[in-house]
Amino acid sequence: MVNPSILPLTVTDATVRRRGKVLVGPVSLSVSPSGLTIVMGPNGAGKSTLLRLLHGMERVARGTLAWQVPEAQARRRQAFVFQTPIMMRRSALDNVAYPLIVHGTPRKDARARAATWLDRVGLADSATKLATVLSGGERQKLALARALIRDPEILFLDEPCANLDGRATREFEEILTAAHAGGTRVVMATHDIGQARRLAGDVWFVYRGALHETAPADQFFAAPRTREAAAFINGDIVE
Amino acid sequence: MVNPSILPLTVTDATVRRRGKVLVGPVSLSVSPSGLTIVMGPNGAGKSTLLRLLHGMERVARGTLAWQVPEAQARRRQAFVFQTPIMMRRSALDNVAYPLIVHGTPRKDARARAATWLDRVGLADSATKLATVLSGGERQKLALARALIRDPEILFLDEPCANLDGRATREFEEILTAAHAGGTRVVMATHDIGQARRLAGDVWFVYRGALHETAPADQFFAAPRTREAAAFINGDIVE
Amino acid sequence: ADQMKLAVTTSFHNSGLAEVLLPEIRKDLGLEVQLLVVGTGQAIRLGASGDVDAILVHSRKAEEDFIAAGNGTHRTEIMYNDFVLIGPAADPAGIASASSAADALGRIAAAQAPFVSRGDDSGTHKKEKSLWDAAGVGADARDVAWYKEVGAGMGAALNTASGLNTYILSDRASWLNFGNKGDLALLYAGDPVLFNQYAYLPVNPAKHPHVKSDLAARLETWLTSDRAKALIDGYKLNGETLFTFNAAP
Amino acid sequence: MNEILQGLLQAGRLIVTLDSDLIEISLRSLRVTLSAVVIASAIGLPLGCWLAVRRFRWRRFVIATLNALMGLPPVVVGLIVYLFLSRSGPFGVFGLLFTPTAMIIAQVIILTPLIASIAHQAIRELWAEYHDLLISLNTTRFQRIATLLWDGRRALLTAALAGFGRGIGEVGAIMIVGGNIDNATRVLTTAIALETGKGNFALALALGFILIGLAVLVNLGVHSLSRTEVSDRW
Amino acid sequence: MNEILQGLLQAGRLIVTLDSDLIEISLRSLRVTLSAVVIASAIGLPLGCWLAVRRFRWRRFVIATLNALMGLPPVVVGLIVYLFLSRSGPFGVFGLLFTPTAMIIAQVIILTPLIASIAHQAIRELWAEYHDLLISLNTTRFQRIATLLWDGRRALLTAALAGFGRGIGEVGAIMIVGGNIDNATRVLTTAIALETGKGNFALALALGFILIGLAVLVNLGVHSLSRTEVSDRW
Ligand SMILES: Nc1ncnc2c1ncn2[C@@H]1O[C@H](COP(=O)(O)OP(=O)(O)OP(=O)(O)O)[C@@H](O)[C@H]1O
Ligand SMILES: Nc1ncnc2c1ncn2[C@@H]1O[C@H](COP(=O)(O)OP(=O)(O)OP(=O)(O)O)[C@@H](O)[C@H]1O
Ligand SMILES: [Mg+2]
Ligand SMILES: [Mg+2]
Repeated sequence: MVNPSILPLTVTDATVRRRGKVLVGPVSLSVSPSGLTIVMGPNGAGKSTLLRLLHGMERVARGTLAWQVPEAQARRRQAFVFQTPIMMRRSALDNVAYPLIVHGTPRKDARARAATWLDRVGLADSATKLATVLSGGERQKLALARALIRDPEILFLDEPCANLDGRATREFEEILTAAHAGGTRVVMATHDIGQARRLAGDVWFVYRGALHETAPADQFFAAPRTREAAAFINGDIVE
Repeated sequence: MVNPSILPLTVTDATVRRRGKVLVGPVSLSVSPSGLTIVMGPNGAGKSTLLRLLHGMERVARGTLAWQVPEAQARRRQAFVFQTPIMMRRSALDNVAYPLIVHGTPRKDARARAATWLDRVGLADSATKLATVLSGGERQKLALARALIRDPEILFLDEPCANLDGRATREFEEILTAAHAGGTRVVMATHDIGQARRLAGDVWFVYRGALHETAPADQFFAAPRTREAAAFINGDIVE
Repeated sequence: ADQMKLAVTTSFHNSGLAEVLLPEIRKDLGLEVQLLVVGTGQAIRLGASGDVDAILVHSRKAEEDFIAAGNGTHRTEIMYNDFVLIGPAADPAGIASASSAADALGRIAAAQAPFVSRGDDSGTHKKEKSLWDAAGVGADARDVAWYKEVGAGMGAALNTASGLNTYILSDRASWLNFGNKGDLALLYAGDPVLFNQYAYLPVNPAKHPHVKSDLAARLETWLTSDRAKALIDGYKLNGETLFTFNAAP
Repeated sequence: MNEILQGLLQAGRLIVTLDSDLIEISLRSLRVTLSAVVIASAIGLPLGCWLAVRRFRWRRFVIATLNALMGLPPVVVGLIVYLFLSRSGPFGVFGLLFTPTAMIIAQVIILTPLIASIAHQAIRELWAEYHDLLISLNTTRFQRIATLLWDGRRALLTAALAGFGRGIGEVGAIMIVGGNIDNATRVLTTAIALETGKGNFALALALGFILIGLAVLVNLGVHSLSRTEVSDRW
Repeated sequence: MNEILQGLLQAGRLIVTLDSDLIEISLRSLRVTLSAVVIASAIGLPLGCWLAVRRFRWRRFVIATLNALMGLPPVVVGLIVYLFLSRSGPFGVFGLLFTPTAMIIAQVIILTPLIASIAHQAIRELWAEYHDLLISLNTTRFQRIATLLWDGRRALLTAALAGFGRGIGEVGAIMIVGGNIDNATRVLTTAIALETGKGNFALALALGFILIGLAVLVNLGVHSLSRTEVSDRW
């Protein structure tokens, strides 16, 4: 890339608060320029909030986020797949083309590339459907295509396979691995421990709004350092 | 139960159409009074549509649904957990109490029972939160509590564990098994083959809008009759 | 206090005389007169429907029809004021030196100077039309661009005339009380044909038994009394007398 | 132009001196409009919800008519109400003509379609969101409407406020049925029309500014009252 | 009462005989109102979106004011426009007073807050839905507004139609700035006011019915034109 990398991202003591309650933080961490991080943790632990925080979508009550480039520039090279995919009231094709169009790609080119991406995620047949009528799995596929189409430098994914069938999950993992191999930094939340094992380079274990344990994947799954992480991996009660 | 059972439900040639395209059907099947059916199939195959059809939420273009009691009565004894949980703009507690309140339970009793249910699904701490701020997994837990609180005779679930963590999934399965043991008929769509193996009494395999294969669970997983089902179980390309 | 409703035309209300008379009536008779300020046609309709107890208007023909239709018991002339011709201070048509009202209008027509007409069939409008006819400018001759029928009350028509800087026929009271004079000035007045007779018509209790005919009668007695005469003749605006009391005692 | 300044000054003067006439007609304006808004909301809000919830053959036509009725010319409403309330009309015996009650009736007719139409549009999205759940829970149509009214109350407030805005500035209808009688049915707007007719623009503007100020105050008041439960939404 | 019937009959008669005066003033009504709606929508719709998208300190206050401005008494608007356009006013040189243009200007002032306010409320929900996505995609504020305008076009149509309704029935302002001049600035509503003042209630009602009919037609027309893309939503 000609542009200087936006990574590493350095987070210092960042805290997200709502109505006086701390949802996440204080969190301090560094997101290295390459790698595939899996974020795990119980429901309501704050995984989504943490990802949104990194993506700059949560107002930080305290602490700072520092990219290698100014915030405005950094924003342009990120993408996010939300836990509940947001469907614009347009055709599936237009949904995927939208990020390109708003960033200046001519409409025709954008549509052509969107069509390619729809094909890759297996939605070629649904291109002209209104996105709002898509099935749960189809929505997640669309959201993935929409996030990847701009070839982001860092990609956040929030449980992107929750509604995918077996084959689609496999294909998703292939696409993700390819993107990662192509230099995209990936940070992904998932509850699927099998998938985490398959993909993770390192793991962040979120617990009660804090980054409870971070470790390389093999180490985390083989020998978690904290009691809570161990319980979580076993599907046990994390108290 | 003093009331006559609403089951079995007999479906004859039911078809759901949208804009001239057949989404599901024609489907003919019978839902026996007891059992735990798992609905499987690729993304966009029509699982959600089929469940909604059975629940009476889709206009049938052709064909009939026949319960053992008049439609109006049958509607009262069903519950549905949607693939994307619908959160009313009220507290979590009020969301769960709502079905009781609209069916005549005094507000106080309803709230008390709702609190019990929130506790059972592990949301006791979130009772006073506005439901719309809940995390993905918390929403699914809420939806489950809301569906079970009226003790339905038949319960439809559309990928209810997609966003649940390992422990929550296990607890969910316990609750479901208990309900089933208590006489609730369960029809559930899931993509988690492990879960399907654990829970299924029988399996409906949906493929391209049709009921492609139905079989007792052990038989289905051990030796699927159709090529497509076999491929699906292996996470292969179902073409 | 007793209350009765009296429908009056905008030109009467704009004169400000009502604000002098009503408190006195209240004092003398213990009667609260509620004014409904409406167009002449509407005032007559209100009377015909029995929605008011009496009307005070200035349109003789319509008044006589009102009595003939049995809507009112009788018609009592109370007072008159006069109409005046208003126009741009520069007076492009030169009406200030006209010999009569008809002559003045004739000059306006000849100069094709813009003229605003009430155009609402009110007493003032009817008077204006009769003046035009007298000046030999018939209805067809008035269907031209410089003759603008605005279809509005006296005040609104004056506003329009002020905005367009045109000639207009107004009653003197409305003109004197009017706050938005702009470039306009009073250019011609005094021709006896410009006199404007106001009459009081109580609504017929035989047709509308609920009307307060006793109160209407008391008010009529008061309006024709010397007390009213003194107040009406004595009412001055900018030092000018507006109304002349002419009720038969 | 100058008049606009004078109007502002005069408005200030009227307010600081607590002009008693001004207070009287302002209070009457508020009373008439608020009563009308309450009644029109009681009809219009459920009606709007009902139109969102119910599907029937003529729905599109009813909605278009409702939208069109938002444009009911006030003068026509005034006339029709007048004809009904007139002594020679069917309800003449009640003697309501030229009373604040008559003005409220006319306003209700004007405001109800407006409130219903805005409510309908506000509730449509909420219904789209709740549709599946409420159908699945086998609620009655009445319960659906009640639920939407309750959960959509903040958006519906806007509908009621729009009605208030429309009502407080209305003059055509209440002039005809109220008669603009001093000390009885004169309100801010009819007073403004009266002063305009006299060419007293400064006073008319002063009253106009006071009216707008009143409307802003009511809006702010309602917003801040409903604020507590808002923080998560707006 | 009788007048209502007569009014209906007369309306029918005017329509079947294609009364030329009626056609003229109806067309003028439509022309003035549609022009005003188009201009007011061009300002109000983006403004409403902008208010939904943008968060700033005085937002609540601005919204309350906008709501209050929906209640701008037409007479006051008329007065102010009159003062600006009158020959002694700042824009007097253009000679716009008592022309349809002046009427359009006054209507735009009345309709813009209304349209903006309804648009704001319509777009709020859509923005809540799109918020995360559009923020995440790093769109500019302008793009967000454009996207909301486009994807919310159906709801915004309602806002424009509400504006049309309000405009076509409006009389106070256009009477003052238009002057209700025969053959030049007379429109349906001012004609109605005129006939009412004359006591010609039946004719006034006839014109009123025609006006409502016109408004219904425009609403139905717009709805059916926008129908094609609707089937999945309404
Ligand atoms: N506005 C808010 N007010 C109060 N609590 C909130 C608010 N928003 C979120 N929360 C709470 O913050 C917690 C963290 O939410 P988050 O969505 O980050 O969880 P998560 O780890 O992604 O869970 P899941 O696995 O279920 O998606 C949840 O308990 C949620 O209820
Ligand atoms: N209104 C509609 N118009 C056209 N196609 C539609 C419409 N509604 C749904 N569909 C299509 O019908 C198919 C079946 O949808 P359904 O939600 O039943 O799938 P599903 O089996 O539940 O998939 P998933 O596992 O992804 O949830 C999908 O391909 C969807 O795009
Ligand atoms: Mg989450
Ligand atoms: Mg589905």
